[in-house]
Amino acid sequence: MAMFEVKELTKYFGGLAALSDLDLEVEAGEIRGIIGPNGAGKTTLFNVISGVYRPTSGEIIYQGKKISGLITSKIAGMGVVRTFQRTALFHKFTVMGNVLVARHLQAKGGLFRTIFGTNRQIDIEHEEKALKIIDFMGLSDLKNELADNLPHGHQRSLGVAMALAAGPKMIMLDEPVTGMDPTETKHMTDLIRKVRDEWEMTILLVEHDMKVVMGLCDKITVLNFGKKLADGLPEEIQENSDVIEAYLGGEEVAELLGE
Amino acid sequence: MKKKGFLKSLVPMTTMVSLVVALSIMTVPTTQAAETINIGFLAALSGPDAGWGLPGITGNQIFIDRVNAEGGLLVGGKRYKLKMYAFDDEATGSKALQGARQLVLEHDVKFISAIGGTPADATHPFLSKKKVFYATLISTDIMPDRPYLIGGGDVTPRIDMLRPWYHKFNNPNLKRWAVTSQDETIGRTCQAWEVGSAIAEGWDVVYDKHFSLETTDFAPVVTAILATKPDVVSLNLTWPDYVTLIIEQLYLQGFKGIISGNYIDTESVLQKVPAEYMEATKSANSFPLFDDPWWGEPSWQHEFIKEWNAKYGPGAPGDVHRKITGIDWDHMIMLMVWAHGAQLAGTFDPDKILEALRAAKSIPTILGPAVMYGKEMWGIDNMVSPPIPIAEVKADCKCKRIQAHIKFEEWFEARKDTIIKVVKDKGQYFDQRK
Amino acid sequence: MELTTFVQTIANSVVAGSIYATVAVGLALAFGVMQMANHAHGEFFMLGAYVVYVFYALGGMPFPLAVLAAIPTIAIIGLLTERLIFRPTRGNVLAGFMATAGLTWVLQTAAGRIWGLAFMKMIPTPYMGAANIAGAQIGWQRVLIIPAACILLGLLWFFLHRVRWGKALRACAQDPEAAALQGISINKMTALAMGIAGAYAGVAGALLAPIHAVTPYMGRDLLITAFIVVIVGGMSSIEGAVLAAFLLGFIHTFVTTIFDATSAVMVGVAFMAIILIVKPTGLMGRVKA
Amino acid sequence: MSVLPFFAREYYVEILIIFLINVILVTSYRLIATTGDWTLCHVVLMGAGAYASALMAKHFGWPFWMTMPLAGAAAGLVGLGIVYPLLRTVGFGFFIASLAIGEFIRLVWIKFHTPFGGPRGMINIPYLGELGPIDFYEAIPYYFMTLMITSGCVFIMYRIDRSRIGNTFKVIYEDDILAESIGIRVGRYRSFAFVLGSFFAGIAGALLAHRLSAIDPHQFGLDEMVYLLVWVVVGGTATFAGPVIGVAVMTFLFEWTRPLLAWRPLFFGAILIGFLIFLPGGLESLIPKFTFWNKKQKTT
Repeated sequence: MAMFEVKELTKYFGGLAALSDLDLEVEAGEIRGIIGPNGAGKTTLFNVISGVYRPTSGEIIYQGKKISGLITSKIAGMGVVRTFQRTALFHKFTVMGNVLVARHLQAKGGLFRTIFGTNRQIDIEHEEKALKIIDFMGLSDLKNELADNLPHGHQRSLGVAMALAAGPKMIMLDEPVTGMDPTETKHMTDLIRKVRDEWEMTILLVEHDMKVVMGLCDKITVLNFGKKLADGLPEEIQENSDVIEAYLGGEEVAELLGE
Repeated sequence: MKKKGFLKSLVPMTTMVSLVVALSIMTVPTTQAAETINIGFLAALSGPDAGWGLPGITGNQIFIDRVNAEGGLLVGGKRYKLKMYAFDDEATGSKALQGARQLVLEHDVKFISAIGGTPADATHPFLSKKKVFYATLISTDIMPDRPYLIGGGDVTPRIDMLRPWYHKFNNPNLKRWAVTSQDETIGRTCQAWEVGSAIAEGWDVVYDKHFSLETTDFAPVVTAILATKPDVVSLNLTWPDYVTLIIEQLYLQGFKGIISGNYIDTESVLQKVPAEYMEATKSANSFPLFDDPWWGEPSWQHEFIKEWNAKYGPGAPGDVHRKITGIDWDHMIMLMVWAHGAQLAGTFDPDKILEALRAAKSIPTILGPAVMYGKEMWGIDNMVSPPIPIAEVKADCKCKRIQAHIKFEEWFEARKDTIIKVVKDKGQYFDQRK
Repeated sequence: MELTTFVQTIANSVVAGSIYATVAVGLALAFGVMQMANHAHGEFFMLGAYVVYVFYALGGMPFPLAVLAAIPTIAIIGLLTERLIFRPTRGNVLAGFMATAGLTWVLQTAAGRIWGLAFMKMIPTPYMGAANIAGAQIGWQRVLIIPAACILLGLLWFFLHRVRWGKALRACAQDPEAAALQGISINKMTALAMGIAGAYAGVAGALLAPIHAVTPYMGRDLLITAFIVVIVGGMSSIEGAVLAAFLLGFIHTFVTTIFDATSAVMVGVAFMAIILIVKPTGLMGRVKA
Repeated sequence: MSVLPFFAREYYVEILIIFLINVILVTSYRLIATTGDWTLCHVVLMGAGAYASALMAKHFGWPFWMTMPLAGAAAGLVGLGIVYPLLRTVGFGFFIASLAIGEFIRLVWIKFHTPFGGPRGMINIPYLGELGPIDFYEAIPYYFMTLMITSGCVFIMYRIDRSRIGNTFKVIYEDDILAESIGIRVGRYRSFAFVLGSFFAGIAGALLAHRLSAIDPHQFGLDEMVYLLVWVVVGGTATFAGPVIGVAVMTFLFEWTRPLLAWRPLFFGAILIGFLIFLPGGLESLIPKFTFWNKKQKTT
């Protein structure tokens, strides 16, 4: 059975359904792209999975455990962490500070130790681990910079770095390359692939940039008006008539075909 | 480096503290002219309780000005000018203690006028240690372990005990006595004494509760009182503002019996209910008017009113934008007693003053000749006890007129056993309040 | 509880409810528009009473006129508060609240110094005598408050739902950004809201002046009640505030009659805590308090 | 700090004692505020500590070194008791709800004459006895004891502020959704900060109670709370030192303005308004301009 399953997930806001009877199965180590026209319910899906919203009905199962209905921090604790569409950072903290805080779940040491810093060893390890992630995201030379002062691209990477620091097994990236120039995008795409390969991470990816999606994802799920439209390998999706239908009228068709 | 961070954050702290102290040291102690005696006024001068503090200053000042006009207070053949220092305790214990310390340590005051309550509780250990007189209005703060705390300028709870007698005396056929007052330090004690006396005088006490200080609408309170069908509604020492509102409700909800209280501020009550009603209810209380012809002419009381209006009345230099109240002279009574004591003793030594006062057959106060009394009530003879005026509201003059002027001591001696028993049952006897 | 006592208590409750409602709607309205949390609202109420004292008791103006006079006077004070305190601190609700807490001290002290500080101000009752309802006696002065409150609340409802500016105000309360996009000037709206808030607090104080102890500190007792009403009603919801006001009016009055006012306030707070636990948005609120 | 009392006159030593107690109060207040929760019942929680210590000392005759930490614990427990409904609210709702609930606690003291003594409060709270030749009733010994306790509390709170926990508090203030998403139990940490702050407030309360030997509900009323706000606002809360600066400056101003008598509340009200409008950062916001530790507060 799959590592991560969504069963007949439905979420109503007031009268209208943002998600209806959505089913989803993700295998361990897979990069799953989730696309769809604006307002298709992609971000809502992330919010429901990460526990920001409670589902109206249906359930979410992760490694055989039901996580739907738990609070966000619990879900994160179980290893499902998400990033945000907005650039969500602790702006008053340095890059290092951000990642250190993000390692919250890994941080060891009892109350007394933490307060009086009696056990430097723990702190040192803590910082080394954080540094590793920072290096990995290629931010090492900025580690003492205030998050606020970073260029946009780096801020996005820091966002991912923080998600990684939380020590997840599955990570949900909400438009990681928005507002990036081609080189930054390239860099980020490689990073995401590396994350999967080197960290054995399962990845859910919501992204508008079809080049990225098609290039990166093993499988793609298409949403439209909260319903699943199609499900399959990138090339299948590109041929799928319903999908083209859904994107028709929108200039996104070209985008979809990756031109 | 974290250590250093901490030290750094200590820098401003320390600098600030040194600033505080430095400046406080710089402020030089007030230089004493040899023949000046300082007295303190320690009460709420701002905030909601200021109504009990601020007015007291005027009365004391009038007395001080008189004394100084005569060249000072004649003690042991030497004249001493009086000077008053005021400190705002905001009716909180901590600030009162701070104030007591400032007045004693900085101004070396020999006598402090105060209101009483928690400020008294917080200050007495310090003041007893320093042997400084602390005079509260109401006698309920007097305790054996507070030798220099004297009280009683305000005649509660003695008036509250005499009113049941007074009304019984005038209306022997009435039976049902209802009493209420605000739920606070003094209210509980004074009401206990009143209930005791009411029982001693043969009343059935049908309502004996306190309304809380949070009360803003008295309709429900009065509704509850009238549900007990009382002949007399006594307000004990309910504060004047509340008295007015309660009497209004009694009038509106159609109460026909007798209204009785410690302090009925006639003028403001008559804004709310017709004078005829007040006369019909024989509403009796203890705060006399000093322009009452009853005092006779010339009299210190009439003088006082004139002086007050000249100094603080409308258009006067120190206009306080209000009418004279009982508080304006309530504090002064205690100051007069202390000054007289010093003159009798021929010294400002507190123990000698107490001795002299207790020995004195009659101490002049603005309410008439007083004696030191109260051993059975408070465990120590530190209660100043002048004769107690009972005034009723009259429709013709729309004012209070004194009906009787009663010596408390004999009356109490005759009934004390019954009364004290009740007070003890209600856990309000001095040795029960620890 | 006998019937007359019961009727009496019901009547007292309605009066209390009317007062709470008149005071609280202003608070809720101001909070709804750009989150202006006015700690000095109780002092507006107090100043309203002093207007009556000055114009009616001292100036000899007829009581109804004095009450009307309170409306513009306190409205202006409301406007000033908005301009001098809420506008500079806009976007930081706590700053606004704390600054108005400072204003509370300023107004209380000023009132005390200007009009003297001893016992309550003497204000003759304009309409002595009492109405007899099923054996219960309610003073005309109190009876008067009920229709007055109805009219005031009715007017407010009409203004908010039928008048262009009122609708704008509601739009602004629901979603300031959207309102701003529609070309509604936020500054105008905040000013308007504070004006109304002041007017209503003022007129409530004015109506109450003859039956309330008029002192510089009469507002403070009301403040916590008013805020409890607003929270229970659902922060920025006017209708909720009115509903909560009458609920609390009944709770307070009945508990006061049966026990005492301390318990009444305690029960009120407990009521609020329960509402917060079971329905954090308040009775009719949309946003979490 | 340690030599001051020998130069200052006794009255000012007393002021310093109260000042030190207030330092604990503001510092613990800031500790809670770092999570973004500004409360209006902090002084009431101080009162809870004061009452607890007084009760234990009076009825069980326990010594101060026992009652003080227990008073802190008691205040912490009260905090724990009230934090649950409070957590249902955020920002302003929290602020007002805490006001109402604090009022509730005060009314409990007023309502229940046993054991709290009702409106009169508690009297004859035992003073600290002698320790060999030292009589703690005297100002200077009490001053040094308070100084020690205060530095102890302040040091602990400073370490917390600098520790990972302190940072967690701050990030919750900055972006609680993000904090939650990386696995921080926001609710728990908010409660933790609140209870911790209550604990230290309780200690301050114990120190006050045994200095006064008499406390009443009025002592912990809303006005006192607004004074606390004045200190915090005047000092600022961004840095650890801010509130301490505030309380120091205001303590001085408070003595300085005594001659104003009845006018003082107006004066302090004006100060509060002025700072919030013209210097929202408080006095501390002036300091970085000309000293070294502006870097410090960045690198958390």
